[in-house]
Amino acid sequence: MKLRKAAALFLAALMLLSLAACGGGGGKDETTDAVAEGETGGGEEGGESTGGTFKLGTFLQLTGANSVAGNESNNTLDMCIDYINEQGGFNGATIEKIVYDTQGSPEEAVKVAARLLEEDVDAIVGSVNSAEILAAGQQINDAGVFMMGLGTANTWMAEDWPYVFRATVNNANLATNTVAMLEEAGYTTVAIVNGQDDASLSTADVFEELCGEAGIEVLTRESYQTTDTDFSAQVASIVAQDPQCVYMTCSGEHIGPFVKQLRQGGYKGVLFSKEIMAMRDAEIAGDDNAKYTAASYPYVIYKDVESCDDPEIKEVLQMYVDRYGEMPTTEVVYRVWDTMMVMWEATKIAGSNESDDIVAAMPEVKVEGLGGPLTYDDGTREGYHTSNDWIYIGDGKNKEFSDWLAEDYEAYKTETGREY
Amino acid sequence: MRMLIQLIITGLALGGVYSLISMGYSLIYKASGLMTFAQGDILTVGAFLGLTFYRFLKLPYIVALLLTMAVAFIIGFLLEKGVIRKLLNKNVNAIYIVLATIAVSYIFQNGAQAIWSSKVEYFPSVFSTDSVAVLGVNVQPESLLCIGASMICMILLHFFMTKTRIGTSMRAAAMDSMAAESCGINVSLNTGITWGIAAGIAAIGGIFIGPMYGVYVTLGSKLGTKGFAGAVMGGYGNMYGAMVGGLLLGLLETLVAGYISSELRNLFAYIILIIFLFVKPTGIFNEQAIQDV
Amino acid sequence: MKNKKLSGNLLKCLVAVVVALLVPVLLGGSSYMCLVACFVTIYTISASGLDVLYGYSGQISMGHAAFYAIGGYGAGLLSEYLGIPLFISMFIAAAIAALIGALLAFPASKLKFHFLSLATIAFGEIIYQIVTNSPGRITGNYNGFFHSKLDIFGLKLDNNIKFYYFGLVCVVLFLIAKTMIVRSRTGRAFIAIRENTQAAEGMGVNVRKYKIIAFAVSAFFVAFAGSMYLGLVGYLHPDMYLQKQSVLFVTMMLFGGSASLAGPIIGAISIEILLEGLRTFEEYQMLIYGILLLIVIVAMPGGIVGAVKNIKAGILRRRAQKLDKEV
Amino acid sequence: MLKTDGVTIRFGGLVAVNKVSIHVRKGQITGLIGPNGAGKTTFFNCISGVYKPSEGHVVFDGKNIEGMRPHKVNAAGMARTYQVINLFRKMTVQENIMVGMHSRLKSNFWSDLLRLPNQRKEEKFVREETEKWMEFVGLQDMRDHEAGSLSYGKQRLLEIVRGLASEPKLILLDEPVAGMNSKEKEEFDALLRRILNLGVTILMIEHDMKLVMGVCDYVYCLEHGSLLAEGVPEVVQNNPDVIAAYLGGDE
Repeated sequence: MKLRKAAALFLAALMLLSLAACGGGGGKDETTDAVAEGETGGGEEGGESTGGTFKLGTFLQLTGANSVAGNESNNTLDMCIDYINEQGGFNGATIEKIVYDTQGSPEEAVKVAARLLEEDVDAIVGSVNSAEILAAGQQINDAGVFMMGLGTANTWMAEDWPYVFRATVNNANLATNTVAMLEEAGYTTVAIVNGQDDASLSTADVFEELCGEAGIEVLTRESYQTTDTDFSAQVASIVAQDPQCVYMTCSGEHIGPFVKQLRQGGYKGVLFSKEIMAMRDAEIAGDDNAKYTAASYPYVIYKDVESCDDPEIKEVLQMYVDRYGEMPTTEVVYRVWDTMMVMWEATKIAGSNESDDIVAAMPEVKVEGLGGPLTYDDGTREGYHTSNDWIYIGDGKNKEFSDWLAEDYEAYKTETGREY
Repeated sequence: MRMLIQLIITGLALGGVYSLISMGYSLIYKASGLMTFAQGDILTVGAFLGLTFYRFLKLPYIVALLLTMAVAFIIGFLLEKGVIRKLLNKNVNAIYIVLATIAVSYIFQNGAQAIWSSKVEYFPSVFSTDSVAVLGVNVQPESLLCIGASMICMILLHFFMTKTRIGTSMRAAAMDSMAAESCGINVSLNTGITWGIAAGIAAIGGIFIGPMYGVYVTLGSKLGTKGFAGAVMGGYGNMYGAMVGGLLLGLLETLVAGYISSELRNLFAYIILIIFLFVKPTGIFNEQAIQDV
Repeated sequence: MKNKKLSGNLLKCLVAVVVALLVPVLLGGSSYMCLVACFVTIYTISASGLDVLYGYSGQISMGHAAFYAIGGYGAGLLSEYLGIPLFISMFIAAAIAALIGALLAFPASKLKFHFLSLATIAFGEIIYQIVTNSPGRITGNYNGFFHSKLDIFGLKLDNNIKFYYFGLVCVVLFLIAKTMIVRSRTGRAFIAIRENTQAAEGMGVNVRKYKIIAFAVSAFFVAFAGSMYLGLVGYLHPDMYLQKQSVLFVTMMLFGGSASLAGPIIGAISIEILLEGLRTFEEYQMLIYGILLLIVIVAMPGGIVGAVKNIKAGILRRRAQKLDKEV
Repeated sequence: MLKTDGVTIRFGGLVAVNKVSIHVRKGQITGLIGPNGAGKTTFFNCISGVYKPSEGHVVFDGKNIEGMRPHKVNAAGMARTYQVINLFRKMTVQENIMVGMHSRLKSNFWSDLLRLPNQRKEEKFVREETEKWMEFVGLQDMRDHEAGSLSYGKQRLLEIVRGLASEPKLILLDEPVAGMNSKEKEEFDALLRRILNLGVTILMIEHDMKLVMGVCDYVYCLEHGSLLAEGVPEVVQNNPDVIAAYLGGDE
């Protein structure tokens, strides 16, 4: 307990603090680690070429829970940056990515955002984890830096942050569209299953509310913990009540196991999901278990590039497979692509890379996204306002829900022996 | 009634996984008086190893199982030799050993992500059918495998600890390592073997639950902490205790989730742990704590 | 001889405080580095509180993130629902946490090392569960909990530099309190319990009472640090209170060197800088952190202060040997 | 001063101490002898509250104290040392003695925290007292050495003076001279006398017959947990049972 030594060490440590932090914090000009194959900085065209670099900061959960979404977003960001840089980047400035890992902790997100702002990033692409956006959004908005979030929860868009936009779907809209699907199919009873994470929770709340208004009876609402791996309790109570359909707002590593256990528990009815059935989840659940999972979502995930029938998405998937040698397993790839296209369009319209100009240009942005038109003229700072209804019919194929209702619904009922 | 059977069977399956981890904790505590936080993440590594051998290298299931156990044993052994033994030789305070195992669990978890991937990998089931009917309720075959495996491990471990020469010398080493050393027991080799076996068991857990939940980086860390609850309930250090404690925890947890509310399942598990610690730290099998650290 | 050493120490402390005051200037006023400095003040208080529990009274806790949560959410809820200004509800929440710490310590004080750490882990998980599905969703569960920035009777701490000075004042106050507690009859009782519980009881120390006091003090420190986080960031979320957070506090205390005033300070500073520095490794940050942590534990179990003591002892011993040879 | 009647303690089936009744008179040195494993230290532990006797009473200074927690027994005025030295090894000599004074001090947590006047006054008193006690056993120049680094004999002395620091009425010494060199042993009976002059009664377990017979006023002999013989030293020394017990005579 020697105070004398303590003070001396404290002194030395503080010196260490300032030196290291200064060194570490100074403008980092480290080039993006994923160097495109050879062709960078192609012909300059479009917009007066301001030259220099456009620093794009991003904070993602690269480790910890559900880190697959973070890593696939990171990969896609590199892909988009090289794609845009080949065509002159943002108004001639080559884009350069700075990424930090938040490990899924909102406390880390606060530090990472501060560090990005310190390194004078020109724009920020926010985390897939909505809680991290909620934690970091305030200081980014106050710093007047243009930001596009990748999370789909409706919580953080409700905040009064004029600099923060989104080119992904809003879960609240999904819930409305899904209720419409239930009405279209004539269902009158439903069971809800939701996780505890904010995206899953908030979507389930909106859905339950809308069911009340639409006169659809919610037989039971089950929930599970993000750390759970066993859903037998939830399955048992759903099978016991036998609702006409089930609405689940699971995400990440929970979809596969839940669907598998629900089907094995004996529930054969149609499953409505917040997220589209990813191929990986279908594999874990078992393909015939994953069948008849419907979702209202702008885009769907494909088993492989060949089975993709949407030309635009096919092009993006092909680019991803060429670059990383494997199919993406989650739909964050589309979210990131749409986000970058919107940002690119905004810089073109604004003719400058300054956040304020980009924000001013956003209302005029009209981009044909991978899942439909992206428009920002209604002041909600949301891109997607429409969605498509799909149902997964097995071995990697999705079908338009209304077509499926018209054509295969009867066959489904006889096959499963269900009256709904 | 069907719901009760369903819950009981899946509860026991979950309990089987918990008891595999609890057995690892009890074995390490029984044979070396130490506590490790790396079991959960060793389970994850075991699952990834099983995946690599079985799915990527297309080896037959049994070979994959044995190989995984062997590699996990080596990992556990080296962990003890390289880290724990060094710290013990410096007769450092017990907390540093605990902290070292936590650092190791970070390395395993993030190492697994670096080596394999952060994706949720699909672990093909070894059984042809997707579900098997038991007492009129269909259940995943893997869950029965889990219960069976933990049963077998318990029996093998019990005989190993009580009947074999190595086992008894291990228990002696835990009671009083100086005394054991003086009777010619190579204490450090024994503890190495113990940690190896514990790692092997956890890896088995990983392989069996892989097909049920998919293999991903944080698979084991969730189960690791629960494993403690099972070990303490049964009697920390007792092989039977770990088994019974694990199964009981899995069962009670699932019943609570089924009949009361699924949000309370984890809260309930940890309340049980804290109650047992305060009221009956020696657990169901009345296992006396070994070292007064 | 005694007071010369004491004044020497005070002088060194004053120098340290003065330098600490200059930190924002030294950092060129950059808000990121000041934010890191603010976090250092928060972690210093947590690590120092934990040091009172482990370094002095020898009780281990791997679940103190629970008190970090009670401090944060407690202060937030008191100010949100009861309208108490945040600055005051910070102390109330810390007092509540101290009370809860004492209640937990009452049955826990008879547990031996491993079982005590398991009890604290269980307590940590229980608080996490309560926070994630709180009655009536008052804590906002997984949507998180928003609160306005801390302002002390009108003085709004809206930027990191202002908050840093507030944090520094708290650090100085808490470290003075820690020194007062530790260098007194209570502190001697703590150390006696750590050194030899049976002998301590034989010397008239009511072991259970002092173990409870140590727990309550550490809970107060860590909870206050939790409420400071709310004042700094204004947003809480359950995923900040996982066991990983408790391990961070323990690591900072041990890394710096337990049972010393400087240990937790150095631990907090060096670990926080290390983590920030490792960020450039993106997804390998935590892997490298795990490896570095392991190396340090195996190589330098006594923490930095412990290592410095060994080096100093080494120098003294060599000098003594030299003297013997010359005589 | 201290009376025990019929004190018995069983661990499982084993009877470690069997109906032992002794009487320690104020101002005297009472010796407790017996071969190893006779239950002497266990008996000490029953008196000082470490164990709660299965049967029988311990009456100290007129009060019934069996089963009282050790820290309350100490506060009631009974200090003790241990067969295996139980010092606070990483604390300095002075700090060890300070802890010895614990039960006599009044300052609580709040007065410590706020450094209230009575606390500061008491800390000054503590410093003076420890100086006095260090001089009592000649350890004052080792003030800042860690207790663990002292020689074996000095550690014994420190443990005794740590006990005395709580101003006890009675001090239990458990084999105090074990491990001392011959010079320290010779000075020990002078030390015992000086302790008596302080008004502290002594109950001592000891094997060194020369010391016991030389200094004790009354002696009890234990064997296999029960009282074998008692009386003035000369009587006990020549008692055939005692000699047999020590020389391991046939049962």
